[in-house]
Amino acid sequence: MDLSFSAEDLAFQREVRSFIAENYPADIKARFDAGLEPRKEDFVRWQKILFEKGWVAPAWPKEYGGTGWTATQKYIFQEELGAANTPGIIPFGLSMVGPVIYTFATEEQKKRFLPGILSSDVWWCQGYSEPGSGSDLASLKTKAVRQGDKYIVNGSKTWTTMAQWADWIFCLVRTDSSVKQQEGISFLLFDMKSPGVTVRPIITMDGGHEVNECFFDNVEVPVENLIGQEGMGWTYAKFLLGHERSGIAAVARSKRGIAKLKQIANTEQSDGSPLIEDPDYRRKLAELEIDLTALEYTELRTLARESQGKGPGPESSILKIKGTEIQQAITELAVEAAGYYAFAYNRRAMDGANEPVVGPAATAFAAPSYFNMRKTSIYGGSNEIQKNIIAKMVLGL
Amino acid sequence: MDLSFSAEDLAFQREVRSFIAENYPADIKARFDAGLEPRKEDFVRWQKILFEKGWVAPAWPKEYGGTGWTATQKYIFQEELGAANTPGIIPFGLSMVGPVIYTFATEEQKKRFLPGILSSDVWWCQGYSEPGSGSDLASLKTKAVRQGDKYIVNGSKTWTTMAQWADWIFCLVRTDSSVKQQEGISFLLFDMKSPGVTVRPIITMDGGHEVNECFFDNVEVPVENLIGQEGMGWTYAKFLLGHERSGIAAVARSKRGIAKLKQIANTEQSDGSPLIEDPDYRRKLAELEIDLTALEYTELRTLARESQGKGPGPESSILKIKGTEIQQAITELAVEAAGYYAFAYNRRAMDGANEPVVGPAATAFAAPSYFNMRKTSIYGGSNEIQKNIIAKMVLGL
Amino acid sequence: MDFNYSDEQKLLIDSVERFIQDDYDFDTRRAILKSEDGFRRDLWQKFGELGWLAVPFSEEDGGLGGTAVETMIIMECFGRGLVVEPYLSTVVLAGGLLRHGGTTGQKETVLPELMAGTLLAAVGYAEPTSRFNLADVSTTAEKAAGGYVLKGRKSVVLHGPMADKLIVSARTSGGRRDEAGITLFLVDAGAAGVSRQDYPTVDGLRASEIVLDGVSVGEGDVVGVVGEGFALLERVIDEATAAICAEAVGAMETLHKATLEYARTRVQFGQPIGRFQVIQHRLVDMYMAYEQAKSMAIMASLKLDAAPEERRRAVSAAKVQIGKSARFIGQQAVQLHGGMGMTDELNVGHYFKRLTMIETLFGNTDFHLKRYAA
Amino acid sequence: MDFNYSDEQKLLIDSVERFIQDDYDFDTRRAILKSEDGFRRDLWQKFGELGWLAVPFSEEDGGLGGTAVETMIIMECFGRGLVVEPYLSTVVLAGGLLRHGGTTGQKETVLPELMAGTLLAAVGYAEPTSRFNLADVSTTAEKAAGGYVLKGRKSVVLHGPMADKLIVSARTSGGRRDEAGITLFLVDAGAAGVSRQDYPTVDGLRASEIVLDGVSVGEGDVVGVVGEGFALLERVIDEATAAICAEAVGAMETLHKATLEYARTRVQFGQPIGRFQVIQHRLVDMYMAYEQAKSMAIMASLKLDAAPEERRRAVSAAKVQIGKSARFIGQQAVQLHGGMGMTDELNVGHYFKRLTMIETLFGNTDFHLKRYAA
Repeated sequence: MDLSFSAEDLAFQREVRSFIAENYPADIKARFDAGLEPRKEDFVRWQKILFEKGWVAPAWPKEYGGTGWTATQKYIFQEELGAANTPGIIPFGLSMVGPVIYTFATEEQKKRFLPGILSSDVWWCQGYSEPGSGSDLASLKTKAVRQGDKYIVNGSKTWTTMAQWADWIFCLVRTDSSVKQQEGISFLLFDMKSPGVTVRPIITMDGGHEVNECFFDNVEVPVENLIGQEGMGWTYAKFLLGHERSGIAAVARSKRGIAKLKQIANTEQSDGSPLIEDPDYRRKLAELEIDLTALEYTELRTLARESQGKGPGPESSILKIKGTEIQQAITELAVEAAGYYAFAYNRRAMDGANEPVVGPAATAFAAPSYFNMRKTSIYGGSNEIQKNIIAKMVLGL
Repeated sequence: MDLSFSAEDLAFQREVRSFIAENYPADIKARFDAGLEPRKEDFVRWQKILFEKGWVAPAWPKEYGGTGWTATQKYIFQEELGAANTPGIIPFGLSMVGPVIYTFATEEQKKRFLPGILSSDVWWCQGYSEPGSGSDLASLKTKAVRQGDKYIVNGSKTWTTMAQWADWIFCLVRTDSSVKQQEGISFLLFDMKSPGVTVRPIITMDGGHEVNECFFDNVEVPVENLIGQEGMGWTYAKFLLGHERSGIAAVARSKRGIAKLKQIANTEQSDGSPLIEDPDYRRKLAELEIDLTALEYTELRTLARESQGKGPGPESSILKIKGTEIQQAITELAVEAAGYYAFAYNRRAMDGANEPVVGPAATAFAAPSYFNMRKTSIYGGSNEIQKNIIAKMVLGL
Repeated sequence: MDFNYSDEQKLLIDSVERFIQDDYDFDTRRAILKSEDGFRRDLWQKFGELGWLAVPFSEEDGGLGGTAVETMIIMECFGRGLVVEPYLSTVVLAGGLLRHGGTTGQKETVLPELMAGTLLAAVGYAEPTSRFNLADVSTTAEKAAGGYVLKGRKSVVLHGPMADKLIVSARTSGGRRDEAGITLFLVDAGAAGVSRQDYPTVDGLRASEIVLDGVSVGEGDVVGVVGEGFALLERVIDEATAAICAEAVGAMETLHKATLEYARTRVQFGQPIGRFQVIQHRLVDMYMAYEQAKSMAIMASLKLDAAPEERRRAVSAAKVQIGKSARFIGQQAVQLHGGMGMTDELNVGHYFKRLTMIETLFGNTDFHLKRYAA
Repeated sequence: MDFNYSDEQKLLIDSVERFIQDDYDFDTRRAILKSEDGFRRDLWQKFGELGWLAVPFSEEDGGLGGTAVETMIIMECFGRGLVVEPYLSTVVLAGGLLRHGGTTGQKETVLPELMAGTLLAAVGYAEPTSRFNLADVSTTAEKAAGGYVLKGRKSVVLHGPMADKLIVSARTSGGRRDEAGITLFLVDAGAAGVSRQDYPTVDGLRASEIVLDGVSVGEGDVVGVVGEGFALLERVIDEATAAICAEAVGAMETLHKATLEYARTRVQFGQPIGRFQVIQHRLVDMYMAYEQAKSMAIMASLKLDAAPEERRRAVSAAKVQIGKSARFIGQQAVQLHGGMGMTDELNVGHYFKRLTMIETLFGNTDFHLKRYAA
């Protein structure tokens, strides 16, 4: 047992750190540090920089464009990206459909789709949830009926993140209604510019536009866009859900969030002293930081098991639950620090309009961020569902 | 809407207060204020004092020995008893079997049993729980088989509080195994000195002896000891459970508990100042006191509904849940205040041996009290069961 | 002791509830939020006609002589409907200051119009770095011929954009956080030297940053006693705190009911989610949080006329309970509604946002815990 | 970075686990608790024979040269078995002070016997009103010919009744709560002027109130440097804190497993209670609390040799997490076991009681939160 990095790991850390320092565009950094709503071009530009360096897909096998790093190196890489507050890797292509494609697709499909994912030239979105399905994903109703060499897709998807920017969608569709729910689902890719695809924005309560409803009205999809076998979509989806969970602890980002909270609490005044000297606020910050440390070491232990080839198992649901609780708590404390200025709704400034904010810049978006982060305990399998998973898969209940 | 007591109520309050001041025996008060384990004789002596005054059964109808008080008067009476730290009224006779008897029993049974309950000459215990039944009371297995003019009782009961002091037991027994669980249960009274009754102490983890197992080996019970109809025991038991819940909020006692905590926190030192000046301890005390205030007013609102003839409904499960949470939290804070001296096990002193305690007297029993109070969220229908009740009966889920 | 409403109070409940149901549905409110003014003047007139704006004022002042219970009733109903009109600012805050501290002249000038619904008012009690301390006043009022000159900045003045009259705290003597030396002034919103930066709030209200750059006021514009404004302001803020506690109770009730209804009807894994025990117990916890909050809101309202020490403790205790309950119920209502709870188009998020801001308004949970324990 | 045990460490785990399983079942422990001595000298000898008492000492001192990880392993296993023998006091505390600060003479006199299992020791660091502040020392050490005279009182000295040697903190200079001026002394438990009041603790250990009424010690009995005992004591208490964090992790693991097993088998309302979703999620919450605690116990052990500032923060963070997890898991284990969980005859209550006392030992959650945030 040893907490220190090896000399090789330390060298790697230095390499990553200086690469980021030299290549992370200042204008994107400024937008992200200010907490503005991200733009598509920021994500794409940053991912292309990583792609040029060969670092955009550390989780992928080397043959498909991965880095061949050890688990520790991957961890260090994630930590450094988080600490530098770079745009998060948009998961839909690189973490979701990519792995499904290189694992289950034909050679031809791999050649067709993987390059665009790696280069970020094709933006993907995820067609899973439906208005009626919620956490009960397998109850989905969107239908794909085969007609000759095409599927005709009808139905709708919802909570489709960043669909407004997407070129392609990977979509769970029902190809057979006569069998058990899970067995009638297929995994289909199609172009969002196909006739019959409509995207309607869903504005969330913080005023942001991240998610959408997608309607499919007789969308024609060539059969060669089916991944794997018809009826096996649920298997691929489950495979993908396992992938989606890695990195969900978001330790590095939460560390940055806490560092920012400390900065704020050192500036904001309470009865003539910095808020950080208020014993209640100080205690809550300390508790949060300790929670995060515990999560960090729990993640490292998971990593250690993983590098021994055991996992990531259902234990990683802990990372989702605790990670999102901490992310939410950070935004709660930011609202508390903001005091009355939390009231001010600086939406236009947050969307990037060149407009001054009301109150201190550091807390200008505290309330919308708090509202927005409530989603984290809902999406990606709600925290209640994660507990069901642990109860069943880990505790055997 | 008005929070103030009427002039009549205030006069009543003064009357109760001065009665207690003049009649509460100093030696019992000393034992209770010191937090020693109560003795049977303390309870009996105090109940007899109230009986002489005609105040031992405020909840009973006047014709059977009740006081005829208004709901507010009953509330004031409870508050004053609690504030004075008198021995609690032992519920088994006065709050449990008494009401069942005057509601469901024959005139003869009433004449036979009620006087002894009122005068505290007969100590009752409750034969409900069984080793296998837990919260699922209706699954009880103790059998009563009718033979001529007797029932032959076989089985066992557990968690029988103060059975070691009891003269009589009221007991749920199965008289019919061929019908639905709830329909085969009868309500039987019998003498604890009957041949075949054995009482085995259960020592709880705090080292105390409050509860017992009772074994019945061919105990003969005259049929005239059956209350109401055979097979109707479940109905009487449910009636009784409603009665048992009143007063369970224990607001007055918790108020005293918090007052004692404040005293302790004013004496105990932390870094050269009284513990009460420690911002964390101070905050926790304040939160607890506020919780209790909220419970107090929730109870008063329940009382108001009750005096309009609505209730006490299943809403009173809140009183059980919040009341026990507060009682438990008080003992947690006492352990925290005790610091290292919480380690000392002063069991013999607590049992009344004339022995000095280790550390300050005010916290000498802090840890055992904390351990003991864990029972409150388990007994009387666990807090989980209470939530089931609210979900079903109040929320209609 | 009596927790029942009088017949008149029951009529008031009916009247406000009917208004919410008939005239203030979710779409109406959405339209108000998007409008230029951020409130509906015609509805406000209606409040005046129905007598709601006159409720807390004495009959002598031309009001209805209502107690804190009537204000509680109105605010609780407003909480159910998420009413954004400036009742809190105009009637409870500004009205409260005038009621308890206004001169005959001020009352005669302002109150009739206020009660008629033709005059709106707002109160500036906070400053950029004062947080929740009402005594932390940097705005100065310098004595000048026949009156005072005000200089300073008041922040997050709720309903500031629509106010005709402002009442602001300023320092006539003493150090920055001294309670002594604070004086309250009635200021015309259009007076020379008053400038406003208006903005929407995250919960659908409007607010202003108000700069007072040498605003001249007369001696007759002092509300209450010179240098002794703190006690008056604190009392009225306590009354307003009780009022928003009631508003929060109304919002929590609606939110809990909506979530309960959703749990009964939303089917997942082949059954309504309300059949899952974890959801059931969550709803029970929300119900208990609501009941405890309701008890405390009533308690606080009934203690507003107690001695200051008792009133302060009662109000702070209530605000702590309401703050905790509001956070729990708000968060869980969103959680149990899943993705739908996150959207702007469902009412759940709007209640959640309002409850979040009420948690902060007039001092958050930490502030009131300290004030209670002081 | 590496979270795996070495092969030697795995052997150690096997050996301690086998001992707990074969030689330290619940009834054995109950008998020990009721015995006059409160521990089993023959088992202690066995610890010596198995080398466990020599683990943390350097090979130079005749020990096995183990790291904090070996101590963690032993304490975690001891936690699973609720071992009451004085390992913490003798090896971790007294042994730690001698290891880091003892003179060659002290080491040569004490350590061989200590490692052989023939000498027991305890440390007096707390006083009646010192609470958790190690610098709050009123016991005085006055310079006398050839040494010092100790006067004062040490409270709740764990394993005091069975100790042959004591190490106590006393003040050679400075004010009551000054860190400077504290000196540690090695004292014979039977020395003239030492008197003990022995008593059992609520969690099955033994402790003493120790009065030092003019106890003469030599200059050679100073452990560490005169006046600089605080840093040494603090370091060793941090090591002991990490050790009891590991012990708590072992206890929590057993408790969680026992509760899980009970939930799987205990039938209520026609099914195992583990089928109820509320119970399932409770057990998940307990599992998460356990995993977080385990992570922190490892982290703390691995940071014991870091710079003091980093060590302090790591240990305090761990103690906070362990305190919270221990309370939650302990309380819920009792709750889910129902009445059975309340009894003395089931092991659940015993684990709960030990975890409660660990929550207090070396500073409770509030204390360590403040120390962490300092």
